[in-house]
Amino acid sequence: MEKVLETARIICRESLAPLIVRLRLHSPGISAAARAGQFVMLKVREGIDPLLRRPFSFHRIHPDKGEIEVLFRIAGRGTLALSKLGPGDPVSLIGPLGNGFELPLDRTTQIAFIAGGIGIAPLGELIAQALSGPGQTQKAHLFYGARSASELLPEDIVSQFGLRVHFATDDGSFGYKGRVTKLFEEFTARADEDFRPAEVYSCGPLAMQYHVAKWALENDALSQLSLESLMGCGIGACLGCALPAADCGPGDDQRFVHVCEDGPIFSAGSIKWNQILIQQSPPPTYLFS
Amino acid sequence: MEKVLETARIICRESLAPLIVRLRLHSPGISAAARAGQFVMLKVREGIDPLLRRPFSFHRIHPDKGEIEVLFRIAGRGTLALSKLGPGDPVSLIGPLGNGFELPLDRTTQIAFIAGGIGIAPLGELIAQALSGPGQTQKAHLFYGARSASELLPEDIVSQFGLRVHFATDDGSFGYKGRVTKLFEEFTARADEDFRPAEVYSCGPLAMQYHVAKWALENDALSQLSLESLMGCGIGACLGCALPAADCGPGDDQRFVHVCEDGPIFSAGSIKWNQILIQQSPPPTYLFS
Amino acid sequence: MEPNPDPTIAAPDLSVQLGPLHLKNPVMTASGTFGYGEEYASLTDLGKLGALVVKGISLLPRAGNPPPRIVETPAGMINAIGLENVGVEVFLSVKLPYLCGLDVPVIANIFGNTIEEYAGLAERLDGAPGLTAMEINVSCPNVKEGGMVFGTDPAMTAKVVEAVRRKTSLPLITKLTPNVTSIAEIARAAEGAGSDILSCINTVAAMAVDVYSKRPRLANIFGGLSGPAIRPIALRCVYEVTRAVKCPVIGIGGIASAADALEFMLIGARAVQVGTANFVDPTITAEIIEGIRLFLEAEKIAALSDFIGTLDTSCLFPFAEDACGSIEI
Amino acid sequence: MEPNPDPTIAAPDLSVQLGPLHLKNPVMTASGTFGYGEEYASLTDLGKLGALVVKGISLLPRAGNPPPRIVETPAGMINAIGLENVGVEVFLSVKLPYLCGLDVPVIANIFGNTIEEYAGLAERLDGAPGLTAMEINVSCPNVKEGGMVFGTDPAMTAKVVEAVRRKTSLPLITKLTPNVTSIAEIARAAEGAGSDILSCINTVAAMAVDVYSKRPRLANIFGGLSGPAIRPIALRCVYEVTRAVKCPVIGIGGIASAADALEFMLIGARAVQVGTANFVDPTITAEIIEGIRLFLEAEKIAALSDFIGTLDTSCLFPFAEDACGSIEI
Ligand SMILES: Cc1cc2nc3c(=O)[nH]c(=O)nc-3n(C[C@H](O)[C@H](O)[C@H](O)COP(=O)(O)OP(=O)(O)OC[C@H]3O[C@@H](n4cnc5c(N)ncnc54)[C@H](O)[C@@H]3O)c2cc1C
Ligand SMILES: Cc1cc2nc3c(=O)[nH]c(=O)nc-3n(C[C@H](O)[C@H](O)[C@H](O)COP(=O)(O)OP(=O)(O)OC[C@H]3O[C@@H](n4cnc5c(N)ncnc54)[C@H](O)[C@@H]3O)c2cc1C
Ligand SMILES: Cc1cc2nc3c(=O)[nH]c(=O)nc-3n(C[C@H](O)[C@H](O)[C@H](O)COP(=O)(O)O)c2cc1C
Ligand SMILES: Cc1cc2nc3c(=O)[nH]c(=O)nc-3n(C[C@H](O)[C@H](O)[C@H](O)COP(=O)(O)O)c2cc1C
Ligand code: FES
Ligand code: FES
Repeated sequence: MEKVLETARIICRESLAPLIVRLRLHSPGISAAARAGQFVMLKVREGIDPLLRRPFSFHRIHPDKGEIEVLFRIAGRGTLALSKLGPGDPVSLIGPLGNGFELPLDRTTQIAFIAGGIGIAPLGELIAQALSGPGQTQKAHLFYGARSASELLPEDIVSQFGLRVHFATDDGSFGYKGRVTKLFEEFTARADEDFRPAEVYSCGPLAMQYHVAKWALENDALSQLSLESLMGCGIGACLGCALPAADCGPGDDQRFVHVCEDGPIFSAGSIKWNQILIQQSPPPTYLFS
Repeated sequence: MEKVLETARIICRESLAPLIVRLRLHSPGISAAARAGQFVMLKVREGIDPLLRRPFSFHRIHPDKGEIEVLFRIAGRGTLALSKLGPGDPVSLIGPLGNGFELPLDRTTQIAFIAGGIGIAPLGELIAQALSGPGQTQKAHLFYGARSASELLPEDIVSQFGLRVHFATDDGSFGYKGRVTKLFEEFTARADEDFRPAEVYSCGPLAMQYHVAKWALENDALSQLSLESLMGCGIGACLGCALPAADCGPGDDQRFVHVCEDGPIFSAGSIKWNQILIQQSPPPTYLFS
Repeated sequence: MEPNPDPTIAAPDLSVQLGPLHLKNPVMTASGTFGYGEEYASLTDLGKLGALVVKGISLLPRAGNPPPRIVETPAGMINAIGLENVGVEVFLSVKLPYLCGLDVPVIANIFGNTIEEYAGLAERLDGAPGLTAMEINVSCPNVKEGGMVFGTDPAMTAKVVEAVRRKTSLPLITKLTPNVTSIAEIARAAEGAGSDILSCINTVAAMAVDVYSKRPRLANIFGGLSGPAIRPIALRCVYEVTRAVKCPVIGIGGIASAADALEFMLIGARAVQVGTANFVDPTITAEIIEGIRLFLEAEKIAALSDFIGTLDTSCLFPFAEDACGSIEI
Repeated sequence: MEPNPDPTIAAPDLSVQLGPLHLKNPVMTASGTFGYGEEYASLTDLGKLGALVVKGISLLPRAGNPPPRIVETPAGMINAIGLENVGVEVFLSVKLPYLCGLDVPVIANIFGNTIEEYAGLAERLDGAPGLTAMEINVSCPNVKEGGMVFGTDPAMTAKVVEAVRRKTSLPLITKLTPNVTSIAEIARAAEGAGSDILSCINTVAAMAVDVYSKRPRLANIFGGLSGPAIRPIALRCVYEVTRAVKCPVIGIGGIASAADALEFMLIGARAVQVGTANFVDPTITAEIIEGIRLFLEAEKIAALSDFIGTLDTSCLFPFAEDACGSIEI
């Protein structure tokens, strides 16, 4: 599949939560080829501030209209600048990049979607595809957590996803109080709910993904985790986006996978979790509130 | 006089020629203290691109309304970014800076204004002041040249200045063909025009100012030249904006004046013209056309 | 003094001790970027500064380089001012008395073209009322020894520091240049020669040209790069220096925000100097001081000194069952 | 061939000769920033490049450093990839054959931790079909001699170059590090040891930390700064090197536009390499080639070689009646 360099135009910009913005972009070349779980490298503005492109997942793909949607959290100078753009403004994109999610062939499988914070972004398109078409998955639940209620998408928007949603916040300001993976673990262990997902799809901070991976490996579930890394190029040239692979390279050496090329979607078993170094610490919330 | 750091708001933006923009700014603190010939250091946008502030002369000062006007030529990345701002946008200013022009006490003196290219900017306020009030100067002419017609302000705008204007262009596309200082020299030498200015006010590239200075010194005229230099700070701290002074320092050493503090207005005799190094070459016109 | 009943609401202590030098907060202005203070007096409150380092001073006045002297570059600027300054006598008779009237420690930045000039300056400045410390700029050519820059050679650096040390008992800071293969080696030489404190970095050797006129953008051809562009280089230098010496270190280079200043202190700098950023925002030093205060409050750190040098490199943050324990969201 | 009747309308000649190396235009990709070419093949026409320098190659495959490996900085980025690469055998069997199919000269960038490794690599690569030249990356630690970086010492640099020179008759480029007191000295050593061409600069030693987690932003702590931020440093290095040696020099560092590339050539670089800018705009090399063509046309310069090294520093542009004549508006 060919990568495209395209100048997209912003069609619409909505602020969905204090720090969360949704952009609808006209990008015919990219939307025609895009798949759920893939991403674009986006230049938030011309010039050197910031210098590098930023990776964003497809939140929704509308190939019929030549449009894509991006959902992002204001996390630093790049996303702050991006949040100030509006309809008509051009942004340069490279995409579609990465491998993307694979939906289960057997559409009756029980599946769980787990999102931490802005990890909800790529799950938008994935859930839409999973729930559409013939033989629609009957048993799909979304587990969606964040640090606090203000960092969640509004409930009415999430309810439009069309599946059962379980909310969690670290501070208990909305839904379950605690980690979303804890909520997930407790829920799947409940006798009164017949939910034993054979496949989990998740996106969120690496610390969350670690818990998802652990659950998947312990429960023999298939897993597709959308992982993050700092990216220089997004297309496999800089080798900046490495994560430690579970298997070794030649000799007994550590081997690395590259999130932009080999991912961003990985199975739980393909990563050497106890060798992962924190890619970055999330900036403290007080910086942006 | 105190310098003020102020966030001004753009009230109005007009494109007067292909590369010339006029901004009207609400900046009450600065407009209250500003004088013709002084300037502001303006940050075209937040962040590091470009890093430094840019100097701009007061084109008009409206202390009654708390407003100033800036007239600028798109010459590089800073002025290009500035040209994209519009009403409501904030810009940070430091000002008023520099010494400013002094109008002749005897308001019947014959005076010449000479502008090269965007050097017309500070002359706007100066001419308005010179022509207003009692005992208004009867014999004031403006000599206004540029590389080509497209780099001149439109004639109807210049005619509003209210004095006799002589145009020159290097390529002859409008008015006299040749340097504006040549036109000026020829005009003042004409027997049929009784114009022997006792004072010249000028602003333009250093190469033009050299010819003005030479004429003033040879003809024993008073002169007030608004000179340019690359500026780091605009307030006398970085010592970046040096020009060679005519007189020497202690010993027999070269001494330097500083455009931001000792100027930008200098008399012809205060600069050691044959020691001036070109501050920068004007970017070729094909870059911006 | 009553101990504060609730330590979490006490204002954090921003004072720092650099060997013999005590400062009420760690934020100074860098030499050559703040004139002699006066220039900025109407724009910012000089009394709030941790210290004010003045423009470099020589024995005799210096005219400096011909213009053009500065040029902007991506996220930085190059200067070739050529150390223009009023000379030590005018400094003592005019500039210093003005600064004495303000409540701010004044640090003189000194340079010479020979060891004797450095020593002469130190002697003349020693004991000047209102002078708190001296900073030696060793990024100057040694005219007696072929024009090689003092600060690029450990032995020459040591000689300058020794000569100055002999002439003054004021706290002595040596300002290091980054334009060397090993800044640690120069740092050790300066410390060994009696410098109480080291500051780094001075500007990075650079140049710029104009393809249209085919000329250098600086009459001097070469100049020194400063501003945010060099911050990652400065951080690396400060890291190397803090690991090479025992004396306190002042971080300089591209600092333009409280977070930037804190990065230098995290890796071990006891204080910082702010240079180019003053040109962009004359109130930046006050903002940085306030920002450090807010950071310490938000992170519940009682004193800045508890934060300095706390960089954690030992534990390379593995997840889960490892030494560092698991990391929770 | 008929001489063109009107030379002003002939397309300018962009070809350059670098010692034994002839290139159709002066724009190459810098090692480590363009993968093995394939990655960019769908985004830009590789056949337009003057040459393609591939990711640094070692004798054995290397996994590279643990992540985080990169961090953005003002107008730049720091990388600590740790020279991850597929090793020379996979390069020869998989990567090079792909590139041979395209119409672009391929330059291998080689590195080792011992002189023997460098020599072994050169031997293995010598005569490989489709390989046009070799570039030696001397910015690697010499494991046998205490980990000091080869390229920071003239003698060690010379040894590496000699060892490689003995094993190959391909055009040899030595890529210099800027992290030294005198890059001119290293340049002379490399030329003396038989390098046909020099390229500079490699990245500038740098670091970044995070004040919130109190951790380095790179697992390796240190990394190399690249991008527009370092361009003024790179220009200064290239200037020094072109004045120190007779052999041709390739300019590298922060080039992101045709004007940037022309600046390096104005001061004497015979060609350039584009690194970090590829990440921002994959089509940038094609744009730079086109921009150079437009510049030469607009300035009425018939051949790029007429422009190279034409920096005018002799005449310090005084006005008026002086040697340089008066300057008209
Ligand atoms: C494949 C992929 C898909 C992504 N999809 C989305 C998405 O759909 N919506 C969304 O909001 N975010 C997404 N991200 C994260 C997003 O790229 C970062 O939030 C963004 O780059 C931050 O840029 P900034 O300039 O605002 O922050 P900076 O000022 O650069 O940094 C702020 C914080 O964000 C971290 N950060 C910076 N760059 C990255 C990066 N490339 N990856 C992860 N963290 C980073 C920094 O370390 C720091 O903690 C995705 C990341 C990847 C790798
Ligand atoms: C006291 C003073 C008053 C000025 N008033 C005006 C005015 O009213 N209107 C106006 O259009 N321009 C004025 N200028 C010139 C204006 O400051 C520059 O055109 C502007 O800074 C260019 O910025 P840039 O980012 O667009 O160009 P850059 O990309 O920085 O450079 C483009 C070109 O402009 C030159 N340049 C850059 N900075 C300066 C500078 N500080 N002074 C002179 N040339 C510079 C460069 O060398 C280059 O040739 C004034 C300059 C001074 C010193
Ligand atoms: C215009 C200018 C003048 C300077 N003059 C001096 C000086 O006289 N003495 C000195 O030691 N350093 C001088 N410096 C270096 C600064 O003090 C500082 O070390 C350097 O600029 C890096 O800090 P910054 O990036 O915050 O500007 C000067 C820097 C600039 C930009
Ligand atoms: C991600 C990355 C990887 C690099 N890998 C190599 C390498 O393998 N070998 C080498 O000689 N230089 C390597 N470099 C250095 C570049 O080739 C170049 O010298 C440097 O980045 C400066 O150029 P730039 O500012 O245009 O990027 C690398 C640079 C980057 C950014
Ligand atoms: S981001 Fe460059 S290789 Fe993945
Ligand atoms: S611009 Fe800084 S002293 Fe004049």
